[in-house]
Amino acid sequence: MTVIGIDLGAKNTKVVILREGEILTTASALSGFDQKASADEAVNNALKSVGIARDEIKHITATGAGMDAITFANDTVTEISANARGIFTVFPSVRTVIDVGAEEGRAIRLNDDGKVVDFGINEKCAAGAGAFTEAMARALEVELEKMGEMSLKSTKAVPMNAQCTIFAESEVVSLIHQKTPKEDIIRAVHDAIADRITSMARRVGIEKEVALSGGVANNIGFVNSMTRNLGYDLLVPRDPVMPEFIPAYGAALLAQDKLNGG
Amino acid sequence: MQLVQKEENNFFNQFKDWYEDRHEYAKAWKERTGGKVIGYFCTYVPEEILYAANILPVRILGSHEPQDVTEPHIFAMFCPFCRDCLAQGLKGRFDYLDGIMIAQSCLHIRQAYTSWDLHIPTDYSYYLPHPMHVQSPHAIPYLKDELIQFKKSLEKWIGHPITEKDLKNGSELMNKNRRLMNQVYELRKKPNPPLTGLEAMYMVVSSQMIDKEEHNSELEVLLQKLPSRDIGDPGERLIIIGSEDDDTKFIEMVEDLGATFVTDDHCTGTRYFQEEVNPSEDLMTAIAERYVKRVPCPSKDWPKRTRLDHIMRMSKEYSVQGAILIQQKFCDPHELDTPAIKEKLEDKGISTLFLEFDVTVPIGQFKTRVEAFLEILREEDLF
Amino acid sequence: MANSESKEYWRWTESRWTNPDLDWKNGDIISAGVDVGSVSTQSVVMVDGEIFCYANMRTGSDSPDSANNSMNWALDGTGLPLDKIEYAVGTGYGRVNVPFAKRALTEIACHARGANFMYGPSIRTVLDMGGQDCKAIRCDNRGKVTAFLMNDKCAAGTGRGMEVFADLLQIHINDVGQMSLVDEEPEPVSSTCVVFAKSEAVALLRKGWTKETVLAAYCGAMAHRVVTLLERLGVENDFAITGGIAKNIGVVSRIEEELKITAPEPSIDPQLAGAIGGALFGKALVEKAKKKA
Amino acid sequence: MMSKAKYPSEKLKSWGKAKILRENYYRDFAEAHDKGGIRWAGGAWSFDAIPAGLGEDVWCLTGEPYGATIAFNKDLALECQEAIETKGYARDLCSYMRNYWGSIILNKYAWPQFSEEFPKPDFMWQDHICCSHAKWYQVASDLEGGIPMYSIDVSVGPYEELTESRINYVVGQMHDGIKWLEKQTGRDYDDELLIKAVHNEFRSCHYWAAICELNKTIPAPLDEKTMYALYVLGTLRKSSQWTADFYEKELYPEVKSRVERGIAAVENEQCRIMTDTQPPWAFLKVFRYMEKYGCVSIGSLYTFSLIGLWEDREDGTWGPRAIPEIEISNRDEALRALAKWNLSKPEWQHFYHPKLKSEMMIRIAREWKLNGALLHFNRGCEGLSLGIAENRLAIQKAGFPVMPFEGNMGDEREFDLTRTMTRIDAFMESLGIKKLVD
Repeated sequence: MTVIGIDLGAKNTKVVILREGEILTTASALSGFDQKASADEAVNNALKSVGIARDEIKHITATGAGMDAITFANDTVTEISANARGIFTVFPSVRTVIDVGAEEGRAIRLNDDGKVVDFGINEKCAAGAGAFTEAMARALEVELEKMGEMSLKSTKAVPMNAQCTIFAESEVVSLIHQKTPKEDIIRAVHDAIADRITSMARRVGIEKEVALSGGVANNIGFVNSMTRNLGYDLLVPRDPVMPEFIPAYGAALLAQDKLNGG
Repeated sequence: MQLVQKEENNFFNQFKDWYEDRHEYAKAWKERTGGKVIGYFCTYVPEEILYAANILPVRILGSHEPQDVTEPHIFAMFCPFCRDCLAQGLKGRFDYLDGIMIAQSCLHIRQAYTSWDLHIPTDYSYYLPHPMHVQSPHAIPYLKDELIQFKKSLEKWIGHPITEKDLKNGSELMNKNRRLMNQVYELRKKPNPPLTGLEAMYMVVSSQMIDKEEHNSELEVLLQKLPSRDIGDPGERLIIIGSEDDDTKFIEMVEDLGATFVTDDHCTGTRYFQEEVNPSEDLMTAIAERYVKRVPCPSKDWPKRTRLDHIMRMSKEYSVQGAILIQQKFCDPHELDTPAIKEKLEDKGISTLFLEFDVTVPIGQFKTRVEAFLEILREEDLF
Repeated sequence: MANSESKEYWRWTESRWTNPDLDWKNGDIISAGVDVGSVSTQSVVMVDGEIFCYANMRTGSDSPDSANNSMNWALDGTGLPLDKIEYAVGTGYGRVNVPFAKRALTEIACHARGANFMYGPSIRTVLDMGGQDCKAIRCDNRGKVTAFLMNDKCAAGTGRGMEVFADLLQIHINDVGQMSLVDEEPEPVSSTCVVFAKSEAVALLRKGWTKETVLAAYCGAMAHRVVTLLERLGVENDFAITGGIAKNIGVVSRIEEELKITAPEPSIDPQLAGAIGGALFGKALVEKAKKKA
Repeated sequence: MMSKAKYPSEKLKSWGKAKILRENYYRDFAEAHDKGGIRWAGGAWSFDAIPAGLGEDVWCLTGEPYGATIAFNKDLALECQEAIETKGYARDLCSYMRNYWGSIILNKYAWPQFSEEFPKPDFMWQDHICCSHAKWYQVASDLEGGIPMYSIDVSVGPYEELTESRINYVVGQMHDGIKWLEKQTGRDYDDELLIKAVHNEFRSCHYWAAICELNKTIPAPLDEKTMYALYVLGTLRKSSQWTADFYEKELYPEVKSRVERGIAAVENEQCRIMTDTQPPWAFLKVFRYMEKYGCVSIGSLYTFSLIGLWEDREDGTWGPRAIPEIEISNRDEALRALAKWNLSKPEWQHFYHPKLKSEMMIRIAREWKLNGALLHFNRGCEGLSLGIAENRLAIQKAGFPVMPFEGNMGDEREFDLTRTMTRIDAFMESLGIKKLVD
């Protein structure tokens, strides 16, 4: 039994192919203007890489902001449910998952059975999401990939309260002009996102263990700021999937559940 | 203005230290006196009754640090100040308090009190209903009854009665503090005020957290030396108007640009101490009268806007050239007064600059606005 | 993202110019203004109050370097050595970090003074649309600021906001304005946050809107926000626009349409207004000092 | 795909009548001066029974429902909001208030068929419990060039702690208010009319609660979207004969009959929720969207008790507050009865402590047999959003799942329909409720 989970996010489309619960492959592509075409292409590439024909696929479940565009999916499920299903399979000890994507941050609380008991989504502000780091990386003229590592070299916490991304940019520019070391500014950027995310997560109620998912979880600087906020270590998935694939993985698992009569 | 950092010029260091080490001070005070400490949320709380009961009132203020603990308790549309205050409690910084109380004023700060009441255990908690219609003749008798009820509740808690003599002592202590601070403010009217706005802020804010007895002694020492102090030309003479404000970083930034705050309309400033309790046989009525008739918080200033005339009078007495109107983000009562105040000031030729404060202020961005504002006030050599 | 970033659709073209009709050696007072903004830096050198040369460059992450680089480029080939500039004024975000400047003044004062020079003394309202903020300024016949307002809560009405769209749609920022001039104005877009507006724009493109229509909607939205700011300050004639967005005809024409006022055509790059104002203040300061002496 | 309806359903007959009454109200206000009458403006919670004593030709315009009327008209709302921002008023202020002020300075009435221009009131009559109450009309008075205003402070603490002194403070202001009214209008005050209005108000508040109580039934005879069109009459003029009669003699019998006949508001009811605070008025389609899940909103503390008054009954349940069986013979008695009646208003209690509201919300969740709650964190209303975060925690603790969503009752710029619907999907998934219709 082979199934597919697709997560059509604001920036990237992620695909996970599952056979009897085992991951065959994962694939990621930019979410283009034509979402259906992007999803189609991502699926085809993934299938090709493992040599599976399209008609072998028994069920496709879509999730993510653009899920309704994927007309070839058998059903859709919200990111909240997909994320919960994915993370709970990777880490059954998890009770809270914090998911930070390009434009949205979410916190989800699970019970002992992995069922969603509460969730929160950051409202109307991108300052608690990945796009924020990207904008700041540009203002600082630092490669996005280097942001995490550089922030670890910071020796000083600089408070930054800006909520609007663009205003945060000018706060960053002011800090540059004030000769604040870049490392400290980058840490301030990560602290600012982490503060917003933690605030929102506290509203949902943070219960241990806590896992991070979404692309921003690959940023060690952000993970570090989150750890500092919570005062304990967070789980970041590596195996069988990387953090950005958790919702797609969850969608695939839900597709499988469906076939199993769930 | 740049202060010459001579040892003898540091007249206000004690106030600054008190402000910065407020928690250590209160803990030491408890240790020393064995007395109780009450944290209060609004300057409508009648501190004279607390002093009469030998209780140290400490105003709960924020710490101006970003925080992530209040989101579950206070919806983000309420002002950053009330959230910052609650954060102090949730972080355990006021663990030494024996009780908390509030007098009814705006909705925002009320939430800091109620969430504190729900989640942070304390021995004593009191919500003092307080008239909003202070312009009504019924406000004083109503408040008097509320004060009597509050006094009873306090007596029950401390286990002994509060006598007339205690009340008299409490009122006199508060009055003396008010009188001394008014005397210091009086000196700010001089062409060269002997103190900066930052120093004045340390003085007033520390008075909200330090035993008035000690604060009074320090003020008396200060007043001996202050009249002869010379710190030079004040530059532009500014008034700062608005909600709660203990943002010392902002005041310092403005004064570093060469201007001086010569007075204010803040509840961490003149609104706190301008009026005294009139000596009277019926002290409870006199206390009620003092709080009903004081310069009001905008939440209580209706149907007439009495604060307008007050601000205009102050601006004249202190020879104000420019006004900075600040307000905690989302502070509805002040937002409802700002356009009227701005219009009135500008009518009288006083330029205004409006700024919205958050827990931390973006000094870089605000500096540009303040500099541009000062450039408006300065004719000098550019044209 | 990496791709579009390296193409830098959002960046304005750099430029420099020397006045062929002026010889600095004949000049009395040589002054300069350097406007170190968040995105671009301009240096203007004036000889007796006339523009002698200028350079307009992007700002690097180090402001003294940006100031030095743009001034060096402005002076390049003119034969004028830096030390002959009697008085330089720094303005903009990096105003205190201009190594050779004797004084720092805000971009608000400098833009008003610059607009007064560029468009004449009848200008009473100046709109400066910069990279990260937008300022509505009222001034007198000398170009002295009498009141101003800055956008407070949101960056949707700033140059950065427009750059985000240039990047997203992969259209050079210089062309955005012209492209947005469609026959029929689309329905207004609702999002005010630049970041969310971006995903809203993507959604519109997916719905089949053309790039032109999307740009029209956003130029309209930006113009509308700016007009709100101007109306709060109160617009008095004559009205001029300075800063980078003044070059965006899509936004400018919509502002004019909403206000029912026409802003004069700039004869000089409106992004230079701040640096010009700075140079003029430099000149005034030299004159005052001489008078005193 | 539509499965067969679980319950019978039919349109509410009284709905049309409510619509007509509401229209009459706005027309009467516009035309009051043509009839030689008086018009006043004030809040929906103001003591409208008091100006009733000035005569039978007195009409009013309550600010909140008027602000909501504007919110329904997106273009006008935006125009109002931008006009008032231009005047320097902050965007985060109460959105009803901004809509109302905008209507004044644009000089546009939201009911152009009755009057193109905003009908200027002769005086403002307000109450004060929220910081934006008295100040609302203070500014409105400024904008209209100084119309006289009077406001009564009713924020005297929770009902359960009411003292004689607190009542005296309120009643003292009422007496002063009557003298003020006489002075403003030059009319003699008629206590008989006051007493009549007080009795009407008792009936309106009682019967509205009685109607809401009927929604304890499964299936619910009313859904909240429909209730909005009904409770509004109480916010327009709770002390009027027409409101009291409509609730008592038309609406209550009809809803009762729906209960008896098993008529459902949502024919596939399988999930019952409540909301809180005013909804984002321009987006009531959210309620229709929930119906796809067979989800009915049975109301909220807001719809139940903005006007409805409630009390504990002997069997421990919550029901309509009984109409006082008292003989009112003079002005003071009428004012005292009116004060005591209003001070028990459930929607006035959370102003002192969120726990008072949480307790009421939890009892609604239990007695109305709910699956969960959707709380509107309403950026447009500081008064009713006060303490809402604590309410959420308390309701959750009591075992009811809660979905908060941010929005604004009157300013559509602060509400995101798509994101909210996605959130509802996730909430329904977490409740295990399946979509019945696509």
